[in-house]
Amino acid sequence: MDLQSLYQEIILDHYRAPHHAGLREPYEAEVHHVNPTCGDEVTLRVHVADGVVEDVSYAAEGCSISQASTSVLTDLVIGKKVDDAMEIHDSFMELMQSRGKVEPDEDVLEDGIAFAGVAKFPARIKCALLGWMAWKDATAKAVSESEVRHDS
Amino acid sequence: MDLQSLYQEIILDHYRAPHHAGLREPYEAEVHHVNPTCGDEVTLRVHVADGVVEDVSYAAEGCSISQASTSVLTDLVIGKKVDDAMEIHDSFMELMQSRGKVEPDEDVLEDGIAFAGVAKFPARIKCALLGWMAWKDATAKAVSESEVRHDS
Amino acid sequence: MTMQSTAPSGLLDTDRIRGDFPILARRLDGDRPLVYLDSANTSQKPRQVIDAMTAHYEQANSNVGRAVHQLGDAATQAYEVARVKIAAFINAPDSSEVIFTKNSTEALNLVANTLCWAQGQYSVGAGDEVVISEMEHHSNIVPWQLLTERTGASLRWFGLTDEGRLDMSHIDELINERTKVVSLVWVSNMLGTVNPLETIIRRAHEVGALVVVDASQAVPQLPVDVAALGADLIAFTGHKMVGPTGIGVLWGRTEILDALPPFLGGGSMIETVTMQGSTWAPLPAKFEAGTPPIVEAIGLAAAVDYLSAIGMDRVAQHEHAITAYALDRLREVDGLTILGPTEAVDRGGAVSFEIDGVHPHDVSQVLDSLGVAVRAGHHCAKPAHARFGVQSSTRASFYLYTTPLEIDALVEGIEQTKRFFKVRS
Amino acid sequence: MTMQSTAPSGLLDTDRIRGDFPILARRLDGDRPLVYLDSANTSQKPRQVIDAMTAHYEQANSNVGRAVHQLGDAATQAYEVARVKIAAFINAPDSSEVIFTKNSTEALNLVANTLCWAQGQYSVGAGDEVVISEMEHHSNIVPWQLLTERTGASLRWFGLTDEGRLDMSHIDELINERTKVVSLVWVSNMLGTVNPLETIIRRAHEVGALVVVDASQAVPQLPVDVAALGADLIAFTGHKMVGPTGIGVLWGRTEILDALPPFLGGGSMIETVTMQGSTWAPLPAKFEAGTPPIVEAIGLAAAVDYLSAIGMDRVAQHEHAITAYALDRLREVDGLTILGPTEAVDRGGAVSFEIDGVHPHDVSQVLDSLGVAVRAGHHCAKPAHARFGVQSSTRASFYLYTTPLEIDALVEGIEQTKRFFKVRS
Ligand SMILES: Cc1ncc(COP(=O)(O)O)c(C=O)c1O
Ligand SMILES: Cc1ncc(COP(=O)(O)O)c(C=O)c1O
Repeated sequence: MDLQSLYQEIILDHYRAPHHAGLREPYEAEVHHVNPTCGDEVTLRVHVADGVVEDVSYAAEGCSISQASTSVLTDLVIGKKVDDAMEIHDSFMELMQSRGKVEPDEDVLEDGIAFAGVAKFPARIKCALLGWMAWKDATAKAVSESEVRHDS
Repeated sequence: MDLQSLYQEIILDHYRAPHHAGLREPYEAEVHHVNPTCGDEVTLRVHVADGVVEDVSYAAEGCSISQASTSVLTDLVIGKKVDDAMEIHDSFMELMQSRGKVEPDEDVLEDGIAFAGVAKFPARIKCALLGWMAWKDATAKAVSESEVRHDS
Repeated sequence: MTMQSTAPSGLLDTDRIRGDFPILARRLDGDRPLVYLDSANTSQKPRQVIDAMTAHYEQANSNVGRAVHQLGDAATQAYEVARVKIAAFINAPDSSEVIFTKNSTEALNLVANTLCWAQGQYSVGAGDEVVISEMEHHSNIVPWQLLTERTGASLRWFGLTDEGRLDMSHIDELINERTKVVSLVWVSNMLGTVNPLETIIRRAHEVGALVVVDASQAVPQLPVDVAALGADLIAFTGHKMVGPTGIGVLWGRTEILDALPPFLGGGSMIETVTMQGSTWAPLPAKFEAGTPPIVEAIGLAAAVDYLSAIGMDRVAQHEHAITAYALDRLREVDGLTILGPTEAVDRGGAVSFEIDGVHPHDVSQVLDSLGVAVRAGHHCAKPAHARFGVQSSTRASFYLYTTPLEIDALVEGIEQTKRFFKVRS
Repeated sequence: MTMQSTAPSGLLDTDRIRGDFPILARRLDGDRPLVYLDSANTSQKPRQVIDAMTAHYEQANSNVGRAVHQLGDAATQAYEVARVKIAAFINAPDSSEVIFTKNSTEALNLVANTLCWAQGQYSVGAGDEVVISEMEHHSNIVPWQLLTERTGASLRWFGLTDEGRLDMSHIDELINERTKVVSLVWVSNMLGTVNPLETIIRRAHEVGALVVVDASQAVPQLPVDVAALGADLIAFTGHKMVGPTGIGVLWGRTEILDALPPFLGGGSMIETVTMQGSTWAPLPAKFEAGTPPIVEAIGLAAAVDYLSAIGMDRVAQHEHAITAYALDRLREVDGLTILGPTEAVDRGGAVSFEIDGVHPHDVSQVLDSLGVAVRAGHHCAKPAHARFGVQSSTRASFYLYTTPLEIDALVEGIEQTKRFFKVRS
């Protein structure tokens, strides 16, 4: 197995100095996700306002791949419209499930393209997805939360 | 497999015309035994008086081997002292567990020696033992019953 | 042996198929060829299944879902691919609805046991009813007896007609507003009956009952489409479908499996564990505590590949043809009474019968001396035997490798049995 | 790779032994030899075990305990001989006390689940206590959480010392007149600790508590004599002792197993079944519902033969020697912290550790790229990890085929990992 294709420099950089780390206020939803097989955990908060992801903050324990992937996630979605951010999420999912057969689009995924190599390591895909799944879950909650508020 | 060594004429004779069949009075103990793997059943009564097996009566449903073996049992134990009958029981058990390697003693087992061949058919050993196990169980009950009565 | 009737049509190319099953070339005592007519008890295994397991042990053995290393990856992939294949084989909407168990019995107990602790919609308690039938295998009776005794619910059952079919005449009273679960066998392992599940499932769902199907004899013999069937949970077992021992399957709808509490607790079924309490992993892991039967799942996947390559419709056709032929031949035998439907209509490939004057043990013993392997006993269906006033029976059962010549050998053997025990005919 | 320290004494002839394990000759990616240091997760299987199962499928496959025919006899004999061999391996007084399950997890759940419904002496209810420890595998935690939650009993546990041993200081308070069950691991799969069972069993029996031992890591590594041990029930699993997946064992004293209600209901475990109610077969059948893992039991018997031919005292000696060597080498590594006893005293062959600044997933990934297979994660022992303030660890574990050169490869690989992640040392 080619370690370099898994541990791209971009990934190691994010791992050593993760972006947007820490838990911040305000937020509409907070979730806690666990990878049952290895125990990696993330607590993640989402702040959505007017259909825009205003902030994503988190406290995570996990391997280089899960840490870096959460860091990249925050770069990609903060400041985006929720719909656009969901599309980025979908592209990332697709890349991870492609077994290395999809050419990632750098315009969409930016640093996220470094995870193309991870898709060839089935045991690590869950690591790369931990933060993304948590974000999707939290964002869905935050949005339905705000809809409820709007409705009432 | 040598069918003749399993189905000795003596066995088939007992099967076609079982001795001492039917349920009779008096009796001190009645048991119901089942062979869980095939469903064969026997209800068996023992009448013991003054340490002697006065009667063994039974109603059985089962294959030729189990029917014949119960019939032979009654021939062997009725009229014997309980202790002597238990010794016959033990000889029969030994024969059945011998995988055909023990030479049966005709003086002790009489028609029972015909079951030497059964010991080579592991699936049929339980058939041959059904009546004997029931008898041992019932006799033990009858004896402890009478001891209780004597004690009181 | 000579073929006594015209060869039935619809048979598979058994010469080719038999070449895949090493055991079928075996000689028994007295150098007799094996005539294996006990497939409802357990089926034989083709080389493809045996080899898949050997290859895994020799090349990829590792525990699953836990290790990052290459062997761990290989084993996990193989195990999860097995799940996907089995899901496809029964047309399950989602492979995570396929739970690996050790056999059908465990799958059925899993359902009955978790219902014992279920809350809300699926809870079972005093006043509730569970419906089974008199033709069930013990594995679909005892779990429900335990459940109803323990919860105070009542156990009720379909009776049987003289032909060995479900007595449907009281269905609307039997399955009523109090019914929480209906658990029924699809194809009886003793009578051979194929039950009218569609009608029963419709009625059960009308009253909001869960439908559990014991498909232990159905999945090996029929094309199964759980999406079309409409049942809520089904159980089947690997060893009856050319797969290995030690593996069974529970399929259930996601929303039901999600709502049930866990069954066995331990490794792999948890999300998190603290000394104070634990939470559960999502499906299917939630119901697969401990190291699963990994190599057995891989063997079962090879079995499913084997059956699919032939085509389950062709397997069903063969089963039907050979069963029709067997019923024709057995009906000719004097002193032989078939228990269950005597025509090959809605009927699986197991035929139980009695021979006047000869106990089933003795019948099967004589047959065995001729190399013909059948089963004698109650076939784990004592109540069905009691229904027909017998304690046990002899059963011949067929599968994709069974030939008309083997049926002829059976009939021949039965005649010889009668002669041996001097039964006149 | 070169051997860094003096070769330990007491090792087995691993050249010969490795020749028996086909997978150990496998090359991994990059044509690297496999260095399998994950035997506490699952062991590899020798040719003798694989061949025994293949031979059975090809020559004797049949269901057990039900058929009169020659194959049925052969299969039943093989299955029951397996039970006798396994009973002898652990010195069980009676082979009917050996119950085949699908793994350790099922064996432990069997006990916890039946205790839930037990009456009389063994009943568990409000006010009663069950004692486990903080170093248990999830499979010996969750079943007791379910039992105590469902019955209203309380779950209590031994804490751990900083060295990873049971904190015995409060044993007399912890195990008291209210204690109904004490269930403890013999050899920890994470910390490697061998627990002082004798003292604990004595205390538990003083207060009349049942003692259950999770021997999943003990039976593979140590000579086990259940008669001498004095525990009431023990659980272990085939795949960790060079046997197949899909099989485990519960051993228990006859009087206890007799007193417990049945676990799974179904075929083979019954004495008689009517629609109105059922009665149970004697041991061991009572706890073996449905078609058992037949071929897996035969494989486990071959595994036991294999281990016995070497001698479990020799296996234990090898395990000790290789573990001592590994501990010596690992203690030298800068930035490496061993979780659990750091000396090879009362210690099994699993060593979990942390590397400063590198997550276990990443450690095992780099090691895997060098062909070294270790496990990263919580090893199904989250509470033990929590006790040491970590979430996961890397674990290397050894068995009768492990060589000092493989330990050297591990240490070499750890150094390379540190370089890769630029951890200074
Ligand atoms: C100490 C211990 N207990 C229980 C188990 C569970 O064994 P299994 O997964 O085979 O059920 C294991 C292995 O994973 C173990 O190491
Ligand atoms: C109809 C039916 N149900 C359940 C079972 C139980 O299957 P298993 O013994 O594999 O658990 C069988 C087979 O014995 C069966 O034929």
